[in-house]
Amino acid sequence: MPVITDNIASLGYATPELVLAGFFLFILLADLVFTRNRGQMACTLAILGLAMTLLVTLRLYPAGERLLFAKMMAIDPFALFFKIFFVGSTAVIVLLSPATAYIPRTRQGEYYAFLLAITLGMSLLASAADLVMIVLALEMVSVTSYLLAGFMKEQAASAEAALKYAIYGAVATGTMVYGMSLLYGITGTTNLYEMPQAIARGGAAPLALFVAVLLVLVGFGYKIAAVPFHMWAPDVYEGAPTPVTALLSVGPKAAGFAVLIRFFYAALAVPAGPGRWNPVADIDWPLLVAVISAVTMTVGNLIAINQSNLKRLLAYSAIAHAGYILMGFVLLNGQGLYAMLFYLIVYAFMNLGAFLVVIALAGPLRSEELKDYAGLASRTAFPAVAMAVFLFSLTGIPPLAGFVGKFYLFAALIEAGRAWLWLAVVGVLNSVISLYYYARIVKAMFLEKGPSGRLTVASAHQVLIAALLIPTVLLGIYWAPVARFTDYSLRLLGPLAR
Amino acid sequence: MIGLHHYLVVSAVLFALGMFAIITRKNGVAILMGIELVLNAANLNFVAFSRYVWGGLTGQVFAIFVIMLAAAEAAVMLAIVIAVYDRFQSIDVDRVDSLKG
Amino acid sequence: MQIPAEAIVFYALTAITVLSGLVVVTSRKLVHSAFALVFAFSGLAGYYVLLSADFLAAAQVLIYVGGILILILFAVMLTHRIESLDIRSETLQLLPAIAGCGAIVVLMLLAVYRTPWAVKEPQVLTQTAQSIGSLFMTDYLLPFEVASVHLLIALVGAVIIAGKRGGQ
Amino acid sequence: MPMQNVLTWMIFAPVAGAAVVLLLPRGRDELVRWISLLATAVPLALAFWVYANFDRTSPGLQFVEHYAWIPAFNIEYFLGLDGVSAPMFLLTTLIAFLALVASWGIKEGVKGYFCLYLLLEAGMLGVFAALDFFLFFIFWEVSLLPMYFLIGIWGGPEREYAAIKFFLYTLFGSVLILLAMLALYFANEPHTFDMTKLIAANKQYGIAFQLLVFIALYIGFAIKVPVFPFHTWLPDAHVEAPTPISVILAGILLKMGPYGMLRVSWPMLPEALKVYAYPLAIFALINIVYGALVAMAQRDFKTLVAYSSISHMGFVLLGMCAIGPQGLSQAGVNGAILQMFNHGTVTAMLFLLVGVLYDRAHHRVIEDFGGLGVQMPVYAGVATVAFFAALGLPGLSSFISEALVLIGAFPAYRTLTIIAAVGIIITAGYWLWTLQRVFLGPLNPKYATLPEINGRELVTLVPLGALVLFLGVYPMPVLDLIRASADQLIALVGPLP
Amino acid sequence: MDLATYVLIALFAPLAGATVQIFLGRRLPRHGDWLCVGVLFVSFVASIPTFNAVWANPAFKLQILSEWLTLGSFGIPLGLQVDGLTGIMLTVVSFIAAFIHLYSVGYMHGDPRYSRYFAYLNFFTFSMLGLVLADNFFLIYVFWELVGLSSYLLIGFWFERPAAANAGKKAFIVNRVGDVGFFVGILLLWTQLGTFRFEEVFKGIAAGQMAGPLLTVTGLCVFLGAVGKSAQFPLHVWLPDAMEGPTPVSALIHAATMVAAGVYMVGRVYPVFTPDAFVVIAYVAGITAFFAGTIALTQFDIKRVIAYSTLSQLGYMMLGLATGGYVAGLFHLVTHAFFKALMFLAAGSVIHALHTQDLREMGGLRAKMPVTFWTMMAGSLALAGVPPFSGFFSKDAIIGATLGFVMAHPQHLLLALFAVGGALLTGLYAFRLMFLAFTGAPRDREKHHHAHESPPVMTVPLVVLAVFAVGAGWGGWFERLVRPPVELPHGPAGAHTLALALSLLAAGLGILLAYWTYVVGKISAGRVADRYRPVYTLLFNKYYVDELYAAGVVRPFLALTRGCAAFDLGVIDGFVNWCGRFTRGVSRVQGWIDFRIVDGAVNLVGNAIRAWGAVLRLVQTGVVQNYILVLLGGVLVILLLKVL
Repeated sequence: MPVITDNIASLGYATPELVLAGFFLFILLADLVFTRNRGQMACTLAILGLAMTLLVTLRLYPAGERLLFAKMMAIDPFALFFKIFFVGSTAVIVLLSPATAYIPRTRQGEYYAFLLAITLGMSLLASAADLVMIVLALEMVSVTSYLLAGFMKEQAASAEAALKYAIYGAVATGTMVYGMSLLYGITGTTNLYEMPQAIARGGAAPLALFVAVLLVLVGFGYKIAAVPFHMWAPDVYEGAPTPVTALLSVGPKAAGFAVLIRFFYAALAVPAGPGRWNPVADIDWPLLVAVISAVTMTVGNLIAINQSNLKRLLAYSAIAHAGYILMGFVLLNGQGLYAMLFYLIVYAFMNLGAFLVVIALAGPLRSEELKDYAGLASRTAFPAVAMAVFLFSLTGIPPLAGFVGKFYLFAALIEAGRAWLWLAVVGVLNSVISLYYYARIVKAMFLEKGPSGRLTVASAHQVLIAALLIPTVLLGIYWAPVARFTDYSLRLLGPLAR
Repeated sequence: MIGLHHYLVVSAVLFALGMFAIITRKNGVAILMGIELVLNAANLNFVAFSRYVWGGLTGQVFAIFVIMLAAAEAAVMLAIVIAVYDRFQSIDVDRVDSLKG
Repeated sequence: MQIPAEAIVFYALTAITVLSGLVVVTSRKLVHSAFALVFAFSGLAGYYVLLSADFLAAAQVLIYVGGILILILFAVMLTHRIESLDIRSETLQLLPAIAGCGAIVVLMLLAVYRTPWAVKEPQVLTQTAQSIGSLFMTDYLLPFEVASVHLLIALVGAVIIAGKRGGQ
Repeated sequence: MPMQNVLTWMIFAPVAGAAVVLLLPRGRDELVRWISLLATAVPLALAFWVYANFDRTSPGLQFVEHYAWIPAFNIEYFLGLDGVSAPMFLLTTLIAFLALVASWGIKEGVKGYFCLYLLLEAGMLGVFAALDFFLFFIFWEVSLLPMYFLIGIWGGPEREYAAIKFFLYTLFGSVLILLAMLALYFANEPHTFDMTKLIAANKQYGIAFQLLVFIALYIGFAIKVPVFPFHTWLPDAHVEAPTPISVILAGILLKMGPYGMLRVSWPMLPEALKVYAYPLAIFALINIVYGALVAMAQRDFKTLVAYSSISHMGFVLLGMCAIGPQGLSQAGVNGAILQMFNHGTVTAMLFLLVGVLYDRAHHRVIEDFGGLGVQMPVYAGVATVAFFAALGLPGLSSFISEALVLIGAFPAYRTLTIIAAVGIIITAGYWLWTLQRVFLGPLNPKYATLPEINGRELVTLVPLGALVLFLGVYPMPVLDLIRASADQLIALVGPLP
Repeated sequence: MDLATYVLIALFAPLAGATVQIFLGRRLPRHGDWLCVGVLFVSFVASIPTFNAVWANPAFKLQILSEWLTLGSFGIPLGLQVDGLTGIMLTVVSFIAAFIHLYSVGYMHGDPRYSRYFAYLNFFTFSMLGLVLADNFFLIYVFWELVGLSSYLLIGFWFERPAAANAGKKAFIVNRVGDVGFFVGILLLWTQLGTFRFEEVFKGIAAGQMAGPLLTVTGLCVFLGAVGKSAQFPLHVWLPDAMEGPTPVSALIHAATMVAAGVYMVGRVYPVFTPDAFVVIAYVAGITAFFAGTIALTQFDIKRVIAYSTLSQLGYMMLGLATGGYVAGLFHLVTHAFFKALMFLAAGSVIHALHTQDLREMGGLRAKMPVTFWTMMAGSLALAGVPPFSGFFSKDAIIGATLGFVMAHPQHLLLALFAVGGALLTGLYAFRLMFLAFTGAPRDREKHHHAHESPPVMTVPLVVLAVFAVGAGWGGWFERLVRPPVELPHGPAGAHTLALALSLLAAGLGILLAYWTYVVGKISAGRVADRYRPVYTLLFNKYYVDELYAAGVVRPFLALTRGCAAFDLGVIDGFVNWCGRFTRGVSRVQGWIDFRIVDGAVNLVGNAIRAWGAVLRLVQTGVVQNYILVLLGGVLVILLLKVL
């Protein structure tokens, strides 16, 4: 049967997922077999796994654009971009974990296994070309996230975070699945790439389609924590073990964007020339998303101003950043997508960096509260300086990477003409507001007087911070290679749709 | 003649009931029941569409996957509920609200 | 004009499903809710039979009634002392919920009725079990495998999270 | 030509210095100071070379460096000087050097201070040399961050508030500039940030577009100037900033606003300028008169100087928007640029003087001094020169620029110019009153032991004083630089319709 | 050496002296006084060839032209010119200045800032010479201001005394008011005629490029400068206060030269003024001449009496210029320079001897200080306009011009009354001073006992100046050198004879009254004062002009500045701040928002934004069902928007 040969042939393109799944199982098994130094071993294995995944992912270049496994999965530069992205961000989390005290020693094996599992889920999500795959991958990411959030279940906050996350996530997924059922009813297919024609064929069913799209959007919106589907995020971010929070604020969010882009651009848009799309069937989802974007960044920023817990503050900041990124989404053109991807890269560096500093200081400082950061610069200079750089980058101040990211977003909006000028203005004003709370942290660290006594930060963390700091600064000054890579990664699986 | 609309109405009602349970019930387990109702509503849709509109087995297969997911989700969620019960001596969700603001 | 048997069965199933659904949602006793859920799920299985999805109906009964529900009951037991089986499930934000859910039903029905569904004469399906089985091995191979990994993750995770506090 | 990349060397010498300072081990404060001095001396030395080699007859760009930077977005590393930027660029090297000498007294966090200081200098130099709009914006913002820390860490008691206020205000301005910049970028085909190309294309922008972009740019630049009513950050920032930083802030940073207008708004959006010229002139006038009025009521010496800056910057603005049927006024534009330069030197002196006094008396309440002319005659003498320069006395530099501005503005806006001239009386009033309250009258016995100004302080003040005096007598050395480019700018803008 | 070099030497020698003195003065032997006096004599000597040149050829004209700055078509010229008027001014200024420098050596002996004093004085001379030599409006304005600066520095020379510090400030600011007018006038001329140079401006006006009301207004603007500098009503208030400066300064600056600069300037730019403008000027001048004289009657400070006399005489000069007596006005400027400088120096000599300036503490000094007495007597006679002293000739000419003008324009009769009445007052106050100071019995025996004649370094200048005060009016030399730049109408024939009679009568009457009152005692000053108490009080308080300024200008202005500052702090800075507070207030009423105002600092937009953030925070209750409700609500809102 041709399907079987297709499946077998497809295996060669699913090597990253295979490696991840293999190492996931391997770590679980090894954890059962070995009794000593299990954490260390699991960590090593995880790094090994991620490295191998990266390797096999890179071997897939130059990737064409094709559908695998009976059109279940798409492999294209766009997907590979995200796979690398996920591997990278997970690697950071894996690397920083051993030097922290977040994860109980007895459960470290599973912890690293789950980190691989969530990476697997995200990779699948970025490649998903069928509603079934979207649901499954999304659930894999979600369920793993719940588990990771509750990994410090001995602490009430962690358990609470897991519960809220699970409930909220389940509702969002359920809603999404319901929306998908309607979508299936309208189009008769679950494959994204068959939908545009099906919608066109099916004639006008605008309201039902709108309901379906909206309900699906709930699921994606929850993943990227866009208002009004964001409310789980602050509580979960605050309660979850901080390394997990760091991952959640970057990985699954990016995965959410990946699937959002693929879903909308493949299923609900038709190409209208090179690098341009039109929405199908008169559903004005760009406007819908634009409003969501504006509200998201505004709400995120406004609430962030009043936060006193750093993790929570960063959670709201992450919400706001989802809003910024969404600005690129509404444009339906290559520039917008390009800006989104670029921003995601930059965002990963600076956001992970900021969380990393919080993690690195949580040990010596025994706190994640803003007030305990007072006078930090005089107690341990490097992390404080690095934190300032990350925060200013998040604000979008040149010559830091965050500025370039924002620059691309605003550039895309302005280029699109007067229609989206209002969104650009909202975005710009939000940047100014955001400075206010980012600067509060900087102010506490540099301008305020705090307790004396030097703090020592684990050298592993220092190295990692530096590793994130360098690109954050460098990308603000010279980003042409990254720009080229991003540009290349824009090759979303398109020919089938065209 | 029973047609598509009948099933869609039932499904919508089930969806709303599920949502209602999720929003109103304090007990974590009861909320889980609501979630199951929502998922089943979706499944009913899939199967009905599969039967009346598009033919084929796509809808049914989808529904099977959803059932699998529901099972996995239920397992994880119940485990979390138990963990929460360990910490809070309660599974009333509105009492699990130390994280807020 | 005879009343088709199908209609009778449908309305009966609807009565069972919706009513037990209502009980699930409103009952103050958790255990009552749980048992009402059994009836609701069974009603759905009935629908599936009506929709000639026999494999699905079986899966529904097996997984839901046999699996998930037992799980739920276990959870109920584990999280409450045996002597207080009269577990009350309080409610909150009743009015907004009624308004919201009512509105969503209305809106969805509006969407459903406004849409000209491309209804076709239902084809007779036989032997769905076999067809579905082969689909899992061909077209749906990847989802199938992913789902199995997913179940494994959930299983391991559930054990870790629900297990007694780790170690020492 | 030798020294092809002289501008790059000048901009990045401080950066290199900052890097070296950063790598020095803790506790080598004296070394840090000397390295920083060296790092600012290099641009200063090169500035003399640039000054000597500047072609005064050419209105075009000189010392141009042009490299691709981010080709995908057509962003270039494009530096160059012309008559509009050269005076400010050269002044920056001087003020930065002198303010560094004035920073010798910084005792806490020496490493961080000088590191940030050097970055600040690089940013400022970059702003005046950049000809790629994107590069310009980067440098613009680069000058912002160090300022925040320099005020926030080494400032006075209210430093945190002042720093964040400064930061928020200016960031608000710069995001507007960012939007305007992007609008201009996309208004051209092919898209470009090259300022010379953006200027060359100024005829093709629609009037509605020009009006909108102009406002965004104007607010952005106006905050930096600062123009009433965006000025309230200035007194706070000045009062809280340490003396050398006030010097930099008033001497250089404020000039970035009008410079931006002359470099960007005026030549790129001439039609909008013609529409807005009169309102702009009114804002300039408000700056002049209002700034002077508020200055007069101040009790704090430094706040007074800060408000006086607002007033004096009003002249810059007035000269810039003096446009009549013949186009922009020659005297007005030249005067405005010269006033930027002169205000830089004069106000730097004033802040240094305030600093000298504050270091000794530890307060700045004007009324509490008195009779210091007896105790510190040299200091009083230097201060008198600075004060009279500030009030526009002939023979000192500000007079010429202010006179040029008034001469230039008069044909265009008679009433406004007359009111502005009346503002000069107020200026004289508060300066003389301050002079009297601080230096004249009987010596307050509390200060009978106040030491005279010392050598290091004189080193910072004397060059500026000499410059003020020299340019007051003979302004051509600076006007020579400006003249040709100013004519070109006037031609670019063209006459009123 | 050619003439231009001499002119430049004359101009720059004092500047060189000032520059050296300011930096090195304290280290030079004798603190550098010899240098400063020396350069002044150099300057004077260098000015003699110029005088010779114009004397030889009254139409002589020398121009030294250069460009100060050029900006393409726009430029500011840098030019000096010498003609008859400048020739005289150059010589007279450097001459008087030289002797006053010399006098200062004695007068300022032992002052702690002795060297600084000479530096300032040198600098003043430079500025004044520059003002005289300037050939364009811009340059004259520059020197105009520099003169003001030197005046400021010298008035406030003893700055430890608050009165002196205040007086300096007042002088500068009042002058600035006039200067702004001057500057606006220059701007108007430039805008209309496109040039700053006198010659070209005159040519343009002659060609009718500028005329009518605009020119009148321009002329008045320019005149405003002269009002300030020459202390005409109502900007005269600074001059009496300026007497806080050292007396030689008063002699040089506030009698002989600087205050005359306004008169000189009006004469220099004479064609700029229209007849209408001259009428206004004439009234201003007349009022100044008359009212200053009345005030001088009641003052007891010897320097103030002379100061008010100066005001009055400046009024005369201006009156002469305005009523067609071009030569007369400028002639009076020169004669006045001699005799008034003389009077101040003599007064200085008295003050130096007695250490008081109060006339009520003097008396009977004639015997003790003969040189001072006789020289001052010469000055007073010249001031009162007694023939054949110099003042007679010039003042007589002015009154003649005024009467001629009044005869031609009878509606301006008041001007004649001012002129003649002023002459009477002049005689009266001049000799009131003389009699009070030098005759009768000493009123303060203690001080009288210590009094002594001044040293030669002071008396020699007195004698030299006295010679000129007596003889400067003879020979018609002035008319030879100075000619009106425009055709002036000739007054009616009888005017001059009438003027001669009236002025002699007025002066004589004035002196006689003084004699009766202060020597003979026929009239009791005290009784007259009692009889006309309100008038006396009014005069004694100088018409309350200072008080009017304080109440009507200064205080409201300061209130305005404070208001602006409060506005700045409260309204502009507080605006958004207020928004925040408002929101906060509202929320307090609602009672469910707990605002924490971090740092208590006013945080701009911050407060408002924070407030909104705090409201939004409330939604984040921590109860997950609330979150889901929000989710559902969001979906519903979007759906409803879609459906509706």
